[in-house]
Amino acid sequence: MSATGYGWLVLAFPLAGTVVVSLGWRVLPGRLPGWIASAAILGSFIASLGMLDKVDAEAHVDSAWTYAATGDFVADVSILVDPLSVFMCLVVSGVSFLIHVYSVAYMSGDRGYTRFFAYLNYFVFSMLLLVLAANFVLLIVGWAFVGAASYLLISYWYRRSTATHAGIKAFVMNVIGDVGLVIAAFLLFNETGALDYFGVFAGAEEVFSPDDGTLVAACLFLLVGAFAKSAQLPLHTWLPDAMEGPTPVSALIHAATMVTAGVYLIARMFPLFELAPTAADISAIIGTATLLFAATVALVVTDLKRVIAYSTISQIGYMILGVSVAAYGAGLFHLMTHAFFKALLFMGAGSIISAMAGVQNLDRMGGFRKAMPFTFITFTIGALALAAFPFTSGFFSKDEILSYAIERGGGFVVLAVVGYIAAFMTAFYAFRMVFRVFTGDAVPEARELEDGHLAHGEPMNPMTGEPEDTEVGFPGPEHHVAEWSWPMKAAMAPLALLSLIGGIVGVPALTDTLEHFLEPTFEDSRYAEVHPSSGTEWAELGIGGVISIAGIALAYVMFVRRRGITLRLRDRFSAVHNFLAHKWYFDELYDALFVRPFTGAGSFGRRVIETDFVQGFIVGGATGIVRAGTSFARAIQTGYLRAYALLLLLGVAAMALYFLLASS
Amino acid sequence: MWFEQVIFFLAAIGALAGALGVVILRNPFYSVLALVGHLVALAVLFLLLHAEFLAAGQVVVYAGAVMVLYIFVVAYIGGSDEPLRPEGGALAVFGPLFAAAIGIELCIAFIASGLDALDTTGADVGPGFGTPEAIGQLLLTRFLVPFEAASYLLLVAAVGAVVLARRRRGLEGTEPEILA
Amino acid sequence: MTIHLSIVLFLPLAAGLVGAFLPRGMARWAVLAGTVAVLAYAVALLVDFDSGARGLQYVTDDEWIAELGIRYQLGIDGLNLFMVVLTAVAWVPCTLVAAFREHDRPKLFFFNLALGETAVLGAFLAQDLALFIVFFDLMLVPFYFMIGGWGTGDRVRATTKFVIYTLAGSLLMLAAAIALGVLATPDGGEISFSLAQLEERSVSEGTQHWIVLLFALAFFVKAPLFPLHGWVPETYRSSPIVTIALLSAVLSKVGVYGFLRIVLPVMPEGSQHWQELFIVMAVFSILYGSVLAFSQDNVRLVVAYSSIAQLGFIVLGIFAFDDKGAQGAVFQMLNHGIVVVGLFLVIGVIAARAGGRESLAELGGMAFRAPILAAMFLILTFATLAMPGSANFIGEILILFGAFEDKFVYGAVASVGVVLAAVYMIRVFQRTMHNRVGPAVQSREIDGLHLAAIAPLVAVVVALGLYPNFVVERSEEATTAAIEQVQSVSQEVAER
Amino acid sequence: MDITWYLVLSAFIFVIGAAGVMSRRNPLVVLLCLELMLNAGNLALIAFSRMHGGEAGQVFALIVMVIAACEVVIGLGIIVAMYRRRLPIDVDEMSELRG
Repeated sequence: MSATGYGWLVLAFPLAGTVVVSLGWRVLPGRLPGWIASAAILGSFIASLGMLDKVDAEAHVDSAWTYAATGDFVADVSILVDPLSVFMCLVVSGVSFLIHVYSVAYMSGDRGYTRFFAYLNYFVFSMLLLVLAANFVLLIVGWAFVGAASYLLISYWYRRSTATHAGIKAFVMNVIGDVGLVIAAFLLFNETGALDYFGVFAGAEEVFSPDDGTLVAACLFLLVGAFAKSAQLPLHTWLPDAMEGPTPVSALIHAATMVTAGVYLIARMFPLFELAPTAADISAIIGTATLLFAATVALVVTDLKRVIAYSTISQIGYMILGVSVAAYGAGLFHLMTHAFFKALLFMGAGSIISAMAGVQNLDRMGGFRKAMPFTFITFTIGALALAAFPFTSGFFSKDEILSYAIERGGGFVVLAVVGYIAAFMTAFYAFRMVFRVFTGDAVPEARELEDGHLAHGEPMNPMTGEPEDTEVGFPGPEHHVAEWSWPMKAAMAPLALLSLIGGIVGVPALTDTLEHFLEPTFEDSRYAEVHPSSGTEWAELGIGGVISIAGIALAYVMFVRRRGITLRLRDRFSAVHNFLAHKWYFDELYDALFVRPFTGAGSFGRRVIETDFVQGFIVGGATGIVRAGTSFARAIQTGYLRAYALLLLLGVAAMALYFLLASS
Repeated sequence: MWFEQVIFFLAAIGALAGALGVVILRNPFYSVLALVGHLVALAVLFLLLHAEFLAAGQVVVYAGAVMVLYIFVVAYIGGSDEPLRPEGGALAVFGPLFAAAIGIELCIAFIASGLDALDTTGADVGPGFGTPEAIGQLLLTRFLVPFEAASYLLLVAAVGAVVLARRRRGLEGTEPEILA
Repeated sequence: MTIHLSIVLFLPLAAGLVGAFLPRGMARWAVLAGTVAVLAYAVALLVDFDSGARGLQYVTDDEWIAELGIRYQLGIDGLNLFMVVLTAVAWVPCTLVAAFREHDRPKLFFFNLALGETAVLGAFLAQDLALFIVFFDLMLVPFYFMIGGWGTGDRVRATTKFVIYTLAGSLLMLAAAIALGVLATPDGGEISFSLAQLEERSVSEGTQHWIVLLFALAFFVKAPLFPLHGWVPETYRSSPIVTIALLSAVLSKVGVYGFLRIVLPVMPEGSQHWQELFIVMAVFSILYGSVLAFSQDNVRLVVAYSSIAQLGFIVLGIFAFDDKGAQGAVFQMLNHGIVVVGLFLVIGVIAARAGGRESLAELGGMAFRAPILAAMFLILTFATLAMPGSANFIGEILILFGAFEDKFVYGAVASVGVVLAAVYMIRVFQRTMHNRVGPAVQSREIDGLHLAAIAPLVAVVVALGLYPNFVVERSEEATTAAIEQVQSVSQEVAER
Repeated sequence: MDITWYLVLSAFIFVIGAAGVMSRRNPLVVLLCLELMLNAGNLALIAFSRMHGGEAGQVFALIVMVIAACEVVIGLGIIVAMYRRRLPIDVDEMSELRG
């Protein structure tokens, strides 16, 4: 079978999974839907391996049918198989498969089990469609499908008002991104006359001079799409709220699908961004700003899942920085390692939250080390990778991005320095989680777990504290911890292993496997030769390692050795703390800038324009004229016969006069 | 020709006097009688215009039958010569005023008209002009449809009068039917 | 010269008449059979349609009122093929749903329903301006009776407004059409209202200006577009759900279709003259409709105002004077029609589960025991907000591409409407299906009848989303032809 | 006699009738005045018929007479009906048509 044949299979499996699971919602018993869905993704992964086997330096495009064609607007349902898309498919389907397996156990007991897996499969299908699409239209389709699937999953527990609210937020942000992509696609289409990638790239080379205004605009609109999906400033606010979804969903959104789409997009569009360096620079700057911003917020957030969420925003910032400074291999390398350790962290967090009977607040946790040894080990491995502890996977990937940035020189060095500062914070907050959850005095829930049974809390919404609508049965009454359920373990163990040794494919000067694999895709890059020497790379890796260890050490001091110091710091710098805890007031800002004007315009429209203008001025004006006319007519209709006769006579007299005058 | 002129003026004076009488006399009964006079004078004028059939019809049907109908009604409702309220108001002024205006306009039109034939005594006509024979010929050939329409109109009017004047049960006692 | 179109056209009316002579309970089945037959015929036409051919197919051309040059002229091309299909598709589920509900005076109701279909089909099929106007005004009659006779609430006020608005528009259009026919007649020529004839004849530019304006008034009222939508809230609130579904899905399209069929080809200079104004109106309608849709509490009104926004997109596409824009507009007319029928039927189902309540504040939480209903509603919601992957997206992207081409700023502003659509449609979906259960809501699964009515529509939506080119390739030829003249005029103006 | 004389006479009668219609309030008299106006018309018709030498005008006059008769019948019927319902016999009292 050809590479594209495998590509179609990659798409077919999860789609079939979605259809089978959703149509069989009444007949599929027990955990079967979960296993079917997992099998579908496994099939996808195997097909991706098939692509890996077949793929060569050539880019294979295969089109199934014409999607829409009118005039020069031609869009096929076509897929593109090249090393980049194969790499993305492998990461997406691989990590997603493990998340599916995890969910099989984690979500059991939830009454929406089948629905959950239908959505989950649809989500993976959408993401695979996104990475396999060979033209802008299909890309936008996949792009929007991902958004829709994320909406469905975020508001999966739809009786929670916070969940539906978060869902709508995510969806709208994503639609903003879609619109950005549509406009970008038009600008490119208008100049190059093509909608497929290679047509656009080839046309762009001819049509645009470097830094052409239109091209920069198009790239900026592409960035709107990328940033909305990847939760970069200023379109990041949906991602923390997306934690309303079940924990596996968070894992899926953050690790394998969705947020990495923006990184993929920039990497895929690299010929355009290299032609429009201004746009690439803006992207790098925003990526850097985001990674710093998110890291600072992650320092103070007390919700376990939201800490990880902000760490995602921050890590995606690194990736964006990477692909924007033309370190494509490095950026995608970090995408992969991040997928491993972020999925792992969320799975661990899910297990912990289960043990806490749904509570997500870090302040309430502590001392779980004994009760949950497996979770402790895997979570710590994930945190080490996140903190870029030497020789874990994150260590190689993150520092490679920064060394590329330094290699580009100039202002990029500043960006790299900011990256190192944020890396220190990353190490700190990663281990803030670890120390606060696993060390210290065991909380009642932890002790209960040590005694062999799970704590049972009152079902309530962790964000608002309002009692849960238990009638519907989701979130399910049961909780599942990794220690007691083998599918969860089976999912976490490989990820832990990969988080530890995943860096092996990108060890500078030794392996560089990934970079060589991706080379065919990026061989035309004008920065292909920009390459830090392995010596400097190792030196910078050393710096990164030191920073990471310093961060962990600081966390150790503050949360293990001298507990309580954090409280004092918080009181001392309460203004700073407030600013960070309110996430730099972005939500409030958007509320004031967009939401309120919008609702205000709505009520203004309803109260003033509809009533006064449309009903008052237009309808009222028209009826007013008619009414004035009729009241005049009424005044003439006296009802007196003789008056009518007089009027008749008057008319006759007037007409006679007219004819007399006209004839004379 | 003086004979014709004398008759014309006598008849014209009679017609105008009758008309004025209809409008001015307070008692409806006298008004009806004045109209009869007016109609007869008109019939004379018709004769002068060689409309013998119409003149006869005017006298027999109009001045005779129709006016009798009026007399009956006036007698039935007791022609009160005293108005319920004083006549007048703005209409009493404006009505005749506009009427006069139309009259003046019409006269100007007739006198200043470019129609030369107006100043003649009319076309030469044969002896058969305006006889019942000639009219009957026209009515049954060229104007058959208007003729039939007119007859239907009469029928409808008769039925309408019956409906209008019909005694409604329970409304009044045993008043005799006037029109049937 | 074929009789097929006449059969399609008068089949519903015949069914309605047959129903009128059947016993009380049977009228509905006669009309239902009629609509199904029309659908079958329309599908046959669709299959038989030659997408490559230029010009009209299945032409019927007979003298009607010779003295006035009015001909009975019917024909189908890529422009109205899918409008006819839409009409046929929309009427079947609506009749089906109506047939299982008890009505007062059922014979009259179903006769009106059937008459409505004939009138709409006639308006779409007519190739003679006078014939078009006859059917355009005939549409008003059955809908007037259906809203006035079977509506709820303040239906008298609603019908009065509806009738006055549309009648005023129609009369202006009638005057404009007569003026057009008379003024276009060359010295010594025969007066003619045949569109093909009118296209060849020409009217002076100044005359075209006001004739186009009068036509536009009638069409914009029907669409409706801001600020001519004053009749919308009351009419939508108090009409029977079936009626309003048809009104919103099909009747609104007749107006915008009129632009492509009549105004643009016959009066290109006049259309060019008002292009800017109409685009501004369209863009404003998009934003205004979206904002108001967001702030409405009544489910029907949300869809009503969303229709204003959607029709704004369609008008934008038409007046972009671009192949892609017009193509998108034609496609979007079909998509919006199908989706809206589904949405209104779903609203009917929802209201039935909430004891007739349609206020968002009182609804909620229905998805739990009604997964099929929720899933279908979700698909329709996504299609309405033109999510990529739905056919509506292809329609909208073509419209936007067309608008961007010449009027980038307007297009960019209009694309804000895409975002707003996401806000208000998702809001409706959440407020009905998600969140806590409303006070009087009974969550139960959709019944077989409504499933049978809505599921095929959803299937059509999905199918169109998978293969939108099916429509695009068939309508391309005629759409391009429809805007050919106006494009060349617009080019001349640009060069000047 | 010149036709003009007849026409002027017909105009006078018409004017008198019209003035009567407007100034009198007794419906009976109003009807009589209407007769006057119709007869004025008849006179003009016949005069013109004489002028042209064709009898069509006379036929028209005949039909006008028929119409006058109809009008009389209906008018008097209405008056009788009013009287029997004890309504005042006054045209100014009948103003139900006021808008």
